[in-house]
Amino acid sequence: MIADVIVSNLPAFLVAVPLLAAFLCPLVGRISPNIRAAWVFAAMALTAAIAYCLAYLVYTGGTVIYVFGATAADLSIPLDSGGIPIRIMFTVDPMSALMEIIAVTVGLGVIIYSLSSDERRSGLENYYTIFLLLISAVLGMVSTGDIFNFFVFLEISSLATAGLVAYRVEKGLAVEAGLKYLMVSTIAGIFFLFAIGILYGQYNALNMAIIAERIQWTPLDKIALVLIVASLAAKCGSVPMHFWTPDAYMMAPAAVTAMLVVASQASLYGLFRFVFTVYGVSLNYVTMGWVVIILGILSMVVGVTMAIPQKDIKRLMAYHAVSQTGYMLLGVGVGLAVLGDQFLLNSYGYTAMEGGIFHIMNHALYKGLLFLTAGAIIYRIGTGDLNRMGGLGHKMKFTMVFFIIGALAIAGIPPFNGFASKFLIYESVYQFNPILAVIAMVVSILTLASFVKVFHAVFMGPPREEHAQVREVPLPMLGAMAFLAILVIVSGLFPGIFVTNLIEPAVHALTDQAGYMTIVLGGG
Amino acid sequence: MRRELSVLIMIILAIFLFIMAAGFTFGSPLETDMDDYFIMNGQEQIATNNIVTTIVFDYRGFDTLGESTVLFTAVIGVALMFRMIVRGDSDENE
Amino acid sequence: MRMSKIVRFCADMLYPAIVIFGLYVIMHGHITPGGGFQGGAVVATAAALVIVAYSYEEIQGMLSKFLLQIQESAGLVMFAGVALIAIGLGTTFFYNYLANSGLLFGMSVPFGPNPGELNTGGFLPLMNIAVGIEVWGGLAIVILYLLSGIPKEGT
Amino acid sequence: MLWNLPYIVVVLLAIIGLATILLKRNLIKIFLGVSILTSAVNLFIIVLGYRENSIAPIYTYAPSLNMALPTPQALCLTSIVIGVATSALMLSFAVIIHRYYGTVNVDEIRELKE
Repeated sequence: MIADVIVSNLPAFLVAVPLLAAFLCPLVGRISPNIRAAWVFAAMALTAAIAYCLAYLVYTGGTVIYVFGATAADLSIPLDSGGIPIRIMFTVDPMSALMEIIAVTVGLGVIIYSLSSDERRSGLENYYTIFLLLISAVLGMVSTGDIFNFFVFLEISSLATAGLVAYRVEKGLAVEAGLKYLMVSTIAGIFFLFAIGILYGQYNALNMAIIAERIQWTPLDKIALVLIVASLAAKCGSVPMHFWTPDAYMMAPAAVTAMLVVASQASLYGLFRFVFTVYGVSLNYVTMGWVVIILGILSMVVGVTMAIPQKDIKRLMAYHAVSQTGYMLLGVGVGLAVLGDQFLLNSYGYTAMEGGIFHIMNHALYKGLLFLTAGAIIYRIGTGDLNRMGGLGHKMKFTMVFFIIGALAIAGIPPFNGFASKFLIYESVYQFNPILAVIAMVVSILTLASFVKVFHAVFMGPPREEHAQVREVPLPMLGAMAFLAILVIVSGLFPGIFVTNLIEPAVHALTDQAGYMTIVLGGG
Repeated sequence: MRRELSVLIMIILAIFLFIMAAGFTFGSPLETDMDDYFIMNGQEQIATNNIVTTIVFDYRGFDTLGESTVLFTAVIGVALMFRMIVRGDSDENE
Repeated sequence: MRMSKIVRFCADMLYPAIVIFGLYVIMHGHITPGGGFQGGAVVATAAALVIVAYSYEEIQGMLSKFLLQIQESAGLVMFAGVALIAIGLGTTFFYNYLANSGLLFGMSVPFGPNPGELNTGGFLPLMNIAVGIEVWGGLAIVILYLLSGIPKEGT
Repeated sequence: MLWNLPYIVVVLLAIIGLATILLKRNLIKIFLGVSILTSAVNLFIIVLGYRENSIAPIYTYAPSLNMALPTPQALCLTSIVIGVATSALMLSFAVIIHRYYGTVNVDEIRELKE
């Protein structure tokens, strides 16, 4: 009985548990550091368990909908409402479930790492509070089926991210980076709200499914789409608005940076969700697909060319994050460009999208791993400047191994997961347009070159005397890195299992606009 | 250069927004079915005379939880920002 | 930074009046325009008024950041908790289980124009109170922190 | 076009806010621009819900049932609170930045170069 209640209310608990833990964290965290650590870890583990259970339900039993405030959880349309959903609902389809799995997996590793790496800082109870708020905001963003609710969670994630980026206030640069991020995301949020207003004013609805049913591709819809794409692209760090990314990623604590990757991917998810589910085939998908492809290509090229001359390890990785975001946009953009053509979609469109979506998962894992290794290096030697590093391979052997795994994965070298997703992108994009595939490969080679340089600068060479005291980082940090590294290796060795079981249902859920509407609105 | 770019962005947005303004007519919403449902049924279902409150706290109550959370996030963020000034703390790390 | 005695006296006099008005707005949120956010903001204005009238050191005795933090968390936990009880009753998160139930705030309202009754609305008044407490605490903390950023006189 | 005056005001407010953000160099003025932009979007949402000769969506002794749409008002309430929270955080950033750099001019505090 109780189990039934819990199972049927899993989507509510998914957001309510981290939120309640966050509300109490400033008070619980004051009691003692150990209780604070236990509280935060327990909350995160419980959230992760809920997310895995929910994902299992979704992958085995199909999309789960949860209506807030109805008498029954799946009563999306009240009997007397004339066929319109009136309440907020969560629509957890395989794509949302995939993003939830990514978010909680990285979040779990990051919390373990952070409990060890940040234990000497001040203000920790508030730090973990914001951390839990960020996780619940990401989970809410990827689960919701209501555009205004999406906006609310987007704002929570903006404010939480800005607070975390500026966490090291003793450095003025951190506050500046946080302010830059806050300005970009606030203005993006305001224009997103304009777009919501336009959609609401025309269709008098806020639910994604009902808007998808009513949408007519009027000039106003076009403006709304432009505003949505621009604001969410700014939030996910794609090229024309990428300038906040290096600052924010560089100045945030390493554990936060790994979480920021996930938070920006939640915005990317929002972009895909709006384009595919709300607009779907009603939009001019060829033009829109090319817009997304060009954004992706620009992000790839600009990101990697800016990354090569960087002197700071985290700043360099941040530019690579911009570049890798381009791969996701490229893969999904190719799928979008052939959305209305079932033959092309079957021959390479689905493959391209699988590559793009698989890359989201892989990027979260290996980028999180790389940022954690960078954090471990900075934790021990106290600087992120590549010129002041060298010879650390003798002292930090495990960190070096994890760095190699992450670097080879991001460069797309075969046994690791980066190769699996990039290969899907190459082979499908080549059929669409060979030039794009060539650009993607060149960017991948440049990425490899850049990471070889970093590896040489950090770990190779003779040991420096100022690093004589450097030791390996504490065990929990190594454990967190090992956790992500094992996932990177496993998803690289057996990509078929992941693609068949996780990615394919997600891609088909994303492209199946009619199915989404049927689930929410019923048979009609 | 920066100034010209700013003016260009503003002009593009102004055109967008004017198209937006021309698309709506003040005083006559295009569709009203969801809101009519609230007006006709909100009073009986939630037993309250204030329809806006029924929407804020009941039909869209989850939004309000998020909205309170936004305020909470901002407060915690402000507390994080000012922790050095208020307590004079300093971090040993880095 | 300390205002003259007249200002401090007036602030003292106005403080309870503003708080009571804010509480009124919170309590009548479900029948009049207003509600938890508006009422909480009004009450926080009272805190701002005393902060302006007195100096930061004196204020710290009257308004403790820790107590305000507890207040804010309590408001939010109450808000989420009231909504979570609905799950225990076999319905969904945010289901209004008190409306039309005959219990606290459970009077039903006939359709059509009527003057309104305080004992209605299901859990809406509880929610309003919770949000009012939260906004009161939250805004007061923000004001206190921003004030602490002002450099002390003479330094 | 005059009957669409509220929408024109929305556009003007949005452009004023954007111009303030893009052209001013003082952080506090930039925050004012953000606030103006927020007001523009709030006004836009609230204006969407007006029906001619309608009353506020609260049942009183007013005999009319022609009420303004309530959802935009609820959304606007949420958006206002979010705006307050954002400006609180932004102002606290400004206070900290002023303590570190002694100025709130954007040109003088820009240390993070590309």
